[in-house]
Amino acid sequence: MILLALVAVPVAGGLLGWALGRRSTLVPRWISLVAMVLDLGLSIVLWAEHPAASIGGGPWIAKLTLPWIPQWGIQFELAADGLSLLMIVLTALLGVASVIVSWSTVRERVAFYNLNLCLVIGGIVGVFVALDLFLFYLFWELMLIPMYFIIAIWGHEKRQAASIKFLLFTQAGGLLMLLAILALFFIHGATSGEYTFDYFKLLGTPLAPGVATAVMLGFFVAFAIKLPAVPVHTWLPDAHTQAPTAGSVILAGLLLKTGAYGLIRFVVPLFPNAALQFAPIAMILGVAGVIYGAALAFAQDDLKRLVAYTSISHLGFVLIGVFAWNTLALQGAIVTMVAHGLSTGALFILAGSIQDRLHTRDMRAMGGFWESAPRFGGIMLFFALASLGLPGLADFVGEFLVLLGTYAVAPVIAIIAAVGVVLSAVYALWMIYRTFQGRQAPGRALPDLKAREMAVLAVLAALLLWIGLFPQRVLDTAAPSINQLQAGRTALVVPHGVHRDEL
Amino acid sequence: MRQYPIDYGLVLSAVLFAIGMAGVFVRRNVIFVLLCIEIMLNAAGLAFVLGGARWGQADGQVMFIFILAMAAAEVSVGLALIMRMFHRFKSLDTNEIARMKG
Amino acid sequence: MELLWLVPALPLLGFALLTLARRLVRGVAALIGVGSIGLSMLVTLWIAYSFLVSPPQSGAASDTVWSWIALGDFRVSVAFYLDSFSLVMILVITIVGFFIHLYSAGYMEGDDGFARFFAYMNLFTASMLILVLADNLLLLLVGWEGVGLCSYLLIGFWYRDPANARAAVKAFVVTRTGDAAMLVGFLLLFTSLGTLNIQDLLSKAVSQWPSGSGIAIAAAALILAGALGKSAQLPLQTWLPDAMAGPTPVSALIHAATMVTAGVYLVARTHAIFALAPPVQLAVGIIGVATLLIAGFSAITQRDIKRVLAYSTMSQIGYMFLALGVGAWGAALFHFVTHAFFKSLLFLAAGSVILAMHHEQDLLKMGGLWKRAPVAFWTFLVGALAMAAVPPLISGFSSKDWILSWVWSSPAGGPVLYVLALLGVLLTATYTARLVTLAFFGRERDVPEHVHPGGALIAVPLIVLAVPALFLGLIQTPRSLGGVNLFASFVQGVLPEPGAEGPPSTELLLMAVSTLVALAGLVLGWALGVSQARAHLARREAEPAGSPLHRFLLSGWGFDWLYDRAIVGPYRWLARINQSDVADWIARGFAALSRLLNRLLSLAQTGRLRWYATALGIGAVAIVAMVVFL
Amino acid sequence: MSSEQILALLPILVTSAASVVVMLLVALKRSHGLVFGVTVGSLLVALAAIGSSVSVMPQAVSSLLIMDRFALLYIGLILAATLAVALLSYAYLESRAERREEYYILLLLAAAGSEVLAAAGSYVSFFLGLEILSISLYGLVAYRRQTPLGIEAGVKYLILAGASSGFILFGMALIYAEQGSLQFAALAAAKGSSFDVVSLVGFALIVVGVGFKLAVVPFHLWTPDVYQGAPAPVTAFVATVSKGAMFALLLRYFIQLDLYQYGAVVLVFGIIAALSILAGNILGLLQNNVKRMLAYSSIAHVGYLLVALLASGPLAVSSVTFYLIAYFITNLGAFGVVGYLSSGEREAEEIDDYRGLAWRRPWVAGALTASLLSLAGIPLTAGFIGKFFIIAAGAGSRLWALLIILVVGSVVSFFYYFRLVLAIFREPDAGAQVPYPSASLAGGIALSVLTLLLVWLGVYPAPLVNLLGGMTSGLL
Repeated sequence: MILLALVAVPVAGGLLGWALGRRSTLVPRWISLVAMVLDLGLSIVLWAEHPAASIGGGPWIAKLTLPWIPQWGIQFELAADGLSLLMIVLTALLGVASVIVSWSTVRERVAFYNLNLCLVIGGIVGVFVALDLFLFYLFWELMLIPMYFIIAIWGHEKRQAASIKFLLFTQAGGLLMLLAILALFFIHGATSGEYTFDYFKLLGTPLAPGVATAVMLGFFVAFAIKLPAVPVHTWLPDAHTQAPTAGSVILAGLLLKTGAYGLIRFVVPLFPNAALQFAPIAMILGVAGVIYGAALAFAQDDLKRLVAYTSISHLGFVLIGVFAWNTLALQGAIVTMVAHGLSTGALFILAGSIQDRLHTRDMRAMGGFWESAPRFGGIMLFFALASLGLPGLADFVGEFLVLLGTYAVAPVIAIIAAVGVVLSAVYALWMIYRTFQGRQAPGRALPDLKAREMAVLAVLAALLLWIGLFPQRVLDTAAPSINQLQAGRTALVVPHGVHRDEL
Repeated sequence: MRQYPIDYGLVLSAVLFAIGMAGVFVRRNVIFVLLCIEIMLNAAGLAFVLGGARWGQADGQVMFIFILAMAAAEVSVGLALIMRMFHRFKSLDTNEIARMKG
Repeated sequence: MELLWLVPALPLLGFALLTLARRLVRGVAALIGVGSIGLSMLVTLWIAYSFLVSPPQSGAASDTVWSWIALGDFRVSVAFYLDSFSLVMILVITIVGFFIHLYSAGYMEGDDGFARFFAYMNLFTASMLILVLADNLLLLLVGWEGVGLCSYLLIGFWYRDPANARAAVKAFVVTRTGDAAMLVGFLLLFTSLGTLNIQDLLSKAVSQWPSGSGIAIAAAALILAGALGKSAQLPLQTWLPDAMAGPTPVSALIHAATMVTAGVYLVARTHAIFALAPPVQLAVGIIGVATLLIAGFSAITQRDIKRVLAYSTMSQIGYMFLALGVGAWGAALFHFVTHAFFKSLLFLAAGSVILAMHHEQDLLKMGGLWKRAPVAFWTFLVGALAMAAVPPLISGFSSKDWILSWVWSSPAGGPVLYVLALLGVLLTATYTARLVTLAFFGRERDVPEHVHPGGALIAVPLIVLAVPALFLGLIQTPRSLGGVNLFASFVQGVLPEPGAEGPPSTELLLMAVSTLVALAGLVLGWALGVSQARAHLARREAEPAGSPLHRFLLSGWGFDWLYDRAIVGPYRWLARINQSDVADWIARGFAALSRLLNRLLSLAQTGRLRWYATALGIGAVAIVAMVVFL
Repeated sequence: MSSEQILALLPILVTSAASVVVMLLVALKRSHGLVFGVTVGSLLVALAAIGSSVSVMPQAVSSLLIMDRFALLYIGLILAATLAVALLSYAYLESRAERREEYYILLLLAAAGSEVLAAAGSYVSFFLGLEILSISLYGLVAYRRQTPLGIEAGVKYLILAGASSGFILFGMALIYAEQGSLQFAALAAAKGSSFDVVSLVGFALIVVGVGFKLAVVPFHLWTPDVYQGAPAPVTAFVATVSKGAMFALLLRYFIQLDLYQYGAVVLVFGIIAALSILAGNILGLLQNNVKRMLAYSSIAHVGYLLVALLASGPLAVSSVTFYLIAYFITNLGAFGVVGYLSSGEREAEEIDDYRGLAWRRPWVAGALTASLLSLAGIPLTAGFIGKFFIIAAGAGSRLWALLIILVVGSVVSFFYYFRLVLAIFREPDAGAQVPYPSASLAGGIALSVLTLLLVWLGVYPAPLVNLLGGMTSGLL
């Protein structure tokens, strides 16, 4: 039931705040904050209670199944393993952060805003726990709509084009995934006689190679768009740039993770053979993302756009890690997901703060902020360093593990991805150079961070440092799921060396 | 009396139908268009009668009577509408009523 | 050895305090900043004492603080490893570091980023200590990137000038280029040897890889790339002269004494792998000697006092690489030690000069400072003589001579390298003498009225550091000069000698030759200095156009120009033309296509009844045709 | 005619009788309220009568009408939709100067014609139902006879629908002349291996007529004009009941004749479906007139329905039916809001009329947004389950090409649905705000019920799915 509560608490909080929030703007804020904190508390309780427990020998730590549409083999099935758990904790945490950073920056339609914020968090948690493919698809779509509203209503100057672009891209992927889900449903039904959307039953559905590849691609495209992988990433810079601060935080910190999560949870386990054959292409896409994202990040004049492109670069590592498909790389991918959520989320908070203060995101109009805002600069520098993968911070652990795991499988990919390490230094430091260094333009002093902002950022920074120095807790949490995946990999008939030779 | 193959009759009705259809395509005066539709309907009626004759059933004729009734209803509604149209647009040209497009 | 973790932890604590506390009084900040290093130095001395008194059984001790990452076979801990090699390193780092910190308390007085400065310096010291103490490559990387970060932060310390900030970014990015290759090297090492623990790695490499095997060559080359970046060796040397944008103590600590020698440390630490890869080892030597010469030539032409020293640092590290290249690991380390002292001394004295000159760094505008800033002059002179390797007791002489003798006698060395190295000696002496001449002798050119070379906080560290710069050579002397072998025997266990030494007579001959060359260089440098000073006085402000060769040398052999054209420029050009992301054309294409189709289809919606009817008829015909004919 | 047959026909009879009663009532006393009440009452009675009809089905009434579960379900749907239209019409008509009472006569007649279509088992009843429906619609479409657009729409619909009736009739006549029977069933029995050319031509012409009524490409050109010119509630009726009845007929026709085995027929319908999906959605893309936009969207939706139809098998019938139900609810809601916000002589049809609706009329905006999300097929709405059902049916029959086109079309459609959503949630224009009429109870109830149904079916469709599952057994 705790899983249901995890989904329901933000949703209920949002609705309650909306219903009560007609008059006062403070009521919805407080209610959503309480809901998010409660959700965070619940998720931490779940984490603390089940450090590495499992149900029936598998990696699952909690499960809930309710009947829903029995005629179609659809259940309301929620389950969580370590991977989901990590993502949920991250979601709840960034949920709290989003509410706080919106506290004074969103002043219009506050009740409706907080409703959308809570709904999107609820939807994302749903994605991370839904283990019925129909339900998963439902949550998948559901989290988009409030996000769309957040961008379209409270976004910046080009919010309408950006929001619709976001929607069209993700929906295109989503519908393809729906086709793939249904194909799998019918194939499973035809072979086993049982028509069901139950993930656990669909696992191990025998598929002809060509069919498996086609169906897998349906899933892959959806997740690749969300991830986003090059070349279907172009919705992201627009959406991230135009979204309000909390929207960017959620987009970068969480929504992208659903794509990565989908790859790990669905693409690889459901279609192991096809995924293995597809791995070289996926890794090439990943490494292309690493390089291309970093190069474009450097090219941007718009601060938020820059940060947006860094996401593409980081998530490229995740894509590589997932398809390198060994313990190290997968763990690295997961750590990168968490770390990216924290570091990029924080960078968006910072970029948003700059915009709130100066009403511009154009770095050509910035410079020398350190003088008036040294704390701001220090924090910004910290997260920029996290983003460029400074050892000792979480991003480094993730990226290093990915590279380490990948090198064993596809050295060329790892080597090219290592170039990304240089390029990330270029964009991150260039960003600091253009904003905080140099001489301050007259009349363009940046007021320093306030206590509330500092508090949020300090928590994020502390977590990055914690994961960077003591990643074992995170690794252990994800380990059972990873081990199972890894077991699936070793069970495959295709010899290990095949795609190594191809590269 | 000489028996003609049914096909001749069907061809005749088809020609009638085509004439009606062509009229609908080319005429601009809405009354003529309505007339052409009547021709189309009657072509269908003729085909029904032919069919009835071929199979020795009353069904064809029954259908023809239905068609007549329906045509009458249509024409009455149609004429009423055309009156409104003339009242409003001072014209019976169908090209005049093309405000909605795109 | 249980206290080992305190050595890096104390400066780290200092950093944390300085960062987290807000609005510190200057004195408190200085106390924390200098005190943390001081404590760390004391702990180090205590450790050194106990290490010498009761050496550990295996000659090394390690201290695991916590398990960092454990994933199946991949196990990495935050663990420190102490042997004679790392002990030497931390001794130098903490001692030199402490005095530079002390000096900074005086030098940075009045700067509005006082606490920030000490925070960065503490973080640097902590990172550097982690680097040299790390028992595995991943932790080494933490220190490695940490020092790079601090270098970046401190070069860009005076962030208001965009040039400083750009220099900082350049330094970080150029070194990171090497780091990326090194990272790949680590990947390679782990993938083939299954561990990142340095000692395990070395023993496994030795037992599993045949000498000269491709994998050993690849691993050594990749590690070397990282070392080259950090130590500003060819071809990744371009960042170092620009790095002089940082405050002078920074140049002393980071860009002279410690960080830039991290590459030397790394290569020496993993020397077993290099020994397995003779071509790479040869490359190390060649790169070393090439850097030595290129930087030496450039140093002769520089006008900025700190840039001269920067090129000289590159050049001296070139010596260390040369030593590494011929397998004289101990000699390289010894040169590192002496260089740390005399070069930091030179920088700090130069800092005092710069203070005296009111932050003017142009040599041609100085002159005659020997009596205006006597402490700076005398200490500088000590450092200069050490660097120029003037015998007999000056530290630089011992270490350089040791290197030269190995270059001659090591199996990996030879006459060619020796002659080139000798040319380096000449260059070193020349630019050193020119520097001293221009700065301290002759007529005062543009020296300000009131000169403040700094108070006690400046003078004390200078004097203290001058002592080892003078006498450190005593712990390791050529056989003909007493044959003291303290240093070599201390590190022998970790850093073996390349082979048998040559006969003492050869050694004596070589020593004589190099001494003569050095003296010749001094004279040459003197002459150069005097003539340039005269020319400057004659011309006054008119900028000397200089010959193309001069300009070429002044610009550091045009490497910046080349990289700008070949890498930076194209990258920026690509970034500029692709700012709006070509991949977006896909989406825009679909949008345009949809709009086009929309327009085309809307053409049919004419509103004309006749057309609608006609379309109905056409559709009917089409359907009939399809049904009938298909 | 046995009593059981009468019982089976009761819904149709009640509806037809109601139209006569209303006509007489109007002759006696003009009272909008009274006529409205009688209409709503009789529609409720007719709905209730379905309950009694269920007990005697399946029942063939004189080979013209087949009252089976399928027919009754569709009749129920038609009646419920007509009821919703009636409720939505009240306030709409109340604010207008025209004679209001005749509207309900026409509405009831149109409903009766639709019911006949849904139960039709032969060409005769097909023809009768079609014409009762069409001729009533001529009047309804042109009901805003004071306005040029109303007249224009009426004339266009009259001429084109008349012509399309001509096509259907001629097609029927050809088939009859060849086959000698007007029964669908007889035809199915006689068809043998293949049709002759004349029958094929006849069949094709019927397809043309049906296609016109369903407004599929290439017979879709009239749709936006008529939707725009007609009063909003009538537009809702045309978009839902008229199409639904025709689709019921098509479904029965398809299954009884088992047209799936004719590759050419399947191909033709496939092409029509693909073109409708693409053209409908692309035409809607930049449309600023909401009614026209919804017209284009309805073209696409019929395309989706055809995909399900082509899927064959039991899943096809239930998926088509489910989708139609969802489509009915959704479109009634959407057009209902349009009508609800139309005041006096002005239809709220420009996209700017909806700007800031969410902040001015939040509940109405909620209803419209829910409808639009449902049209777009977003989860937790009936439209999502419907689309899911259709894609499932298509996937079950491996119609991958059509499904890909469906996906492409859907993605395009998001653009214009969300364009309207965006307008709803934009800041209201401070200067010139379009005045909205005051709220009406009947319309409010209708909209609330529709929205609730929309969400309920989206969240918990299991009962309806069960019901539909039982229905298909009656047809196959």
